Amino acid sequence: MLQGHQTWVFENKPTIISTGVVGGPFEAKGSIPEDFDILHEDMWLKQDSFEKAQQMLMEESCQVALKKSSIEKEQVQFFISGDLINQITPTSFTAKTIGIPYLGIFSACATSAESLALSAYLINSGGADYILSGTSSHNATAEKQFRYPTEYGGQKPPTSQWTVTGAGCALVAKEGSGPVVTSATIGKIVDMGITDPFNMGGAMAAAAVNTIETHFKDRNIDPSYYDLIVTGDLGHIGREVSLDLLKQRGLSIREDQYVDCGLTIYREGQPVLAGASGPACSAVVTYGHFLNKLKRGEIKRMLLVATGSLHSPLSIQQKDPIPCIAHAVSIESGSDAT
Amino acid sequence: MADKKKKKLPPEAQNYQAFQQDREVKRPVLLNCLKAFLVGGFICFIGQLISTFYVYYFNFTEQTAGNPTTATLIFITMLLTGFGIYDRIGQFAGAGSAVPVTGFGNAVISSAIEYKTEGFILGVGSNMLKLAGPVIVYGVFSAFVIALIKTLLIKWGVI
Amino acid sequence: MKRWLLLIGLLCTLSSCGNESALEPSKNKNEALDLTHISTKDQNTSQQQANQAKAALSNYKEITAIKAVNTSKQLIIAVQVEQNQRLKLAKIRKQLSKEMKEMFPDLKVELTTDKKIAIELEKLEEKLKSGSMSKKSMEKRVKKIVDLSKEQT
Amino acid sequence: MIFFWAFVIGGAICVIGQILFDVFKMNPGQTLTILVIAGAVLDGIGLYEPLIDFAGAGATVPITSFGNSLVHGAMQEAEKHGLVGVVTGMFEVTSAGISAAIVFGVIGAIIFKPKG
Repeated sequence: MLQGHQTWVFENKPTIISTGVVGGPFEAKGSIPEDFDILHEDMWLKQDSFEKAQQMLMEESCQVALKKSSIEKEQVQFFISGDLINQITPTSFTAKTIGIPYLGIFSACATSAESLALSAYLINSGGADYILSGTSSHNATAEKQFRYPTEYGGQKPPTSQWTVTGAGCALVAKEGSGPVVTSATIGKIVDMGITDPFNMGGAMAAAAVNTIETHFKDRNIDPSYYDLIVTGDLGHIGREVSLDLLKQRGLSIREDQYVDCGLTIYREGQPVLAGASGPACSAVVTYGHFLNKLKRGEIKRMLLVATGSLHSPLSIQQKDPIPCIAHAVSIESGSDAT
Repeated sequence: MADKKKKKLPPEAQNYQAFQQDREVKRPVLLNCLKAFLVGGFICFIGQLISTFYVYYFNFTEQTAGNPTTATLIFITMLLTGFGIYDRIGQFAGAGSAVPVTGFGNAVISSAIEYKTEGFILGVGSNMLKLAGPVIVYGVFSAFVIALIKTLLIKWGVI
Repeated sequence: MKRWLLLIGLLCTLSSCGNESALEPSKNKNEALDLTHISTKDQNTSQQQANQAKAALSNYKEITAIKAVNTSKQLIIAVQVEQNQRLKLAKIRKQLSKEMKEMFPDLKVELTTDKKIAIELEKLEEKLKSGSMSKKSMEKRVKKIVDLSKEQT
Repeated sequence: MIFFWAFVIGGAICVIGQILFDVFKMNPGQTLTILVIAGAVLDGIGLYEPLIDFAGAGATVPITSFGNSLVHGAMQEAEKHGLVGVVTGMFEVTSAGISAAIVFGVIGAIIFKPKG
């Protein structure tokens, strides 16, 4: 169980038996459309508001995950999820719709890893048989809350990132076939005094480095243990900063071993500036793209390091620096995890 | 100002910020200025066209044509904002489309459209001037101060 | 503080305004000017003063066009000024207006630099030239134009 | 000619805005506020009107002219009514921009929905 100071090692093999990945129109034009279960053509999903559209995304991803596993929702003990919007209402309304006992969490873009770590911990310790964990985000709701109205003609600097419209959900079970969650490292808030909300990658890189370092120290392994180290949504700048910083600290990570969800989801040429972000970013790319790779045997072990900047519009206006966090979860293919 | 704030930070954070800044993508200032110049200039050129049109074909003088010109430009802005074009122009042009009165119109109209889902009174009504508010507030306040000083100076015979 | 100074400097350079006094009359007449001297058959609508004003104003080479019409009580003149002199437009207007008022003490003189008034006066001049205008309708038109020129917003 | 200068002066004012964005790292709200105040100050010292005479829409279309016309309205009214006029005259000249933006804002909200 607890190993080192902030890492859990799961000996009872909590397994991701199915996932549900939903995306919007912009993601459909990206580089991994085949890894989505549902892709929508309309930002509104025929709803009255963007917030309801986001709720719809989350609901669909839960339903897809349940359907693929042929587990009834009554068999699922908990739903652990969260999102970016004020008081995580899209997630709470989803919990109302699916009617599963619910734990709402908030870690901004690190929500995916946080919910997966908590789910794995509960399953591992016998607290539940099945847990749905996931997260969602919607470009327009995030823009509206954190930046400007979507139709406002403000110019974004090249350091800013594009919030993913989508939802990703994983059904974690005590037993079954699928990728296994082997360990999780819970991160600390790292605050390097960066106040620019249009440069989250640069701010979050420090948190990612901190958590990755701790993970290897706690588990007493080195980076070559993993085929892939997948960061959440650092974007171009954050990836470069964190990679250089990790090398400086003596961790040898190869360029091709260190990938970023925010740079995986979209194609070159889409106007996303430094890359993608949003809770759904790491969720859809991991539960879709990378778990598919894991199932196909292209990779055997991956470490998901989801990063989040936990600021609010208010804290930015009050000139507070951005508090950043990163949680790491290691996922390994089933056969290999014995 | 930023330097002062930086000095209070622990050295670790200062080092990190320097480290991060080396890798940050710099804003292409010159290119942005050129784009702003071209698009901003073009909008003003259109404004001059509209204004000339009003002078020639309607009963407006050069001075009084200003108001209908502004209104026409804002009307065009409404269409561009509503069809989702103005935000793209904005990403390209930066200040070129933000500084002309069309940018003011876009700030008001985009907020109005955005908060439609919260209802017309509390959504549209309350949030419409969210972005444009500071311009009105400080425009009026500074104009008040300046006009007050000027009036007093004239009164005292200084100017 | 530094950035504020820089900002003010920037804005000041933008509007570099010369303080030299407005216009000096040149010795040569401005040949490029298209001056329509209007002679009307009807004595009631005589444009003698307007013509006089045009002749006087044509001494300024910065003026690119002059339109003027007078009634027995009023004289309205619209001048167009060279583009690169337009920064001093207000001063020019003031100076010329003063000059014209001194030249025609018996008339109410209105001098403007507005394009719209120039257009309106040109139309009126054309009509007067063709002689199809009565004194009364001319006075009405002039009054209208004067009102338009005085409108502020 | 006035068309050329409208383009150049209007463009130049936008470049000042862009410099405030990129060099001084200001957000649109701060930038536009500074430009409006600059317009008011320039009119206060009598520099903005010549610019309008010179560049036409190049000076009236940028947001700086908002500050200019606020001061102008206030001064006009102050000449007639003294100090009270400073407050009452403020919106005399400017109302077009604000009222057009509000009217078209409401119409826009009725007709359109955000594209996202």
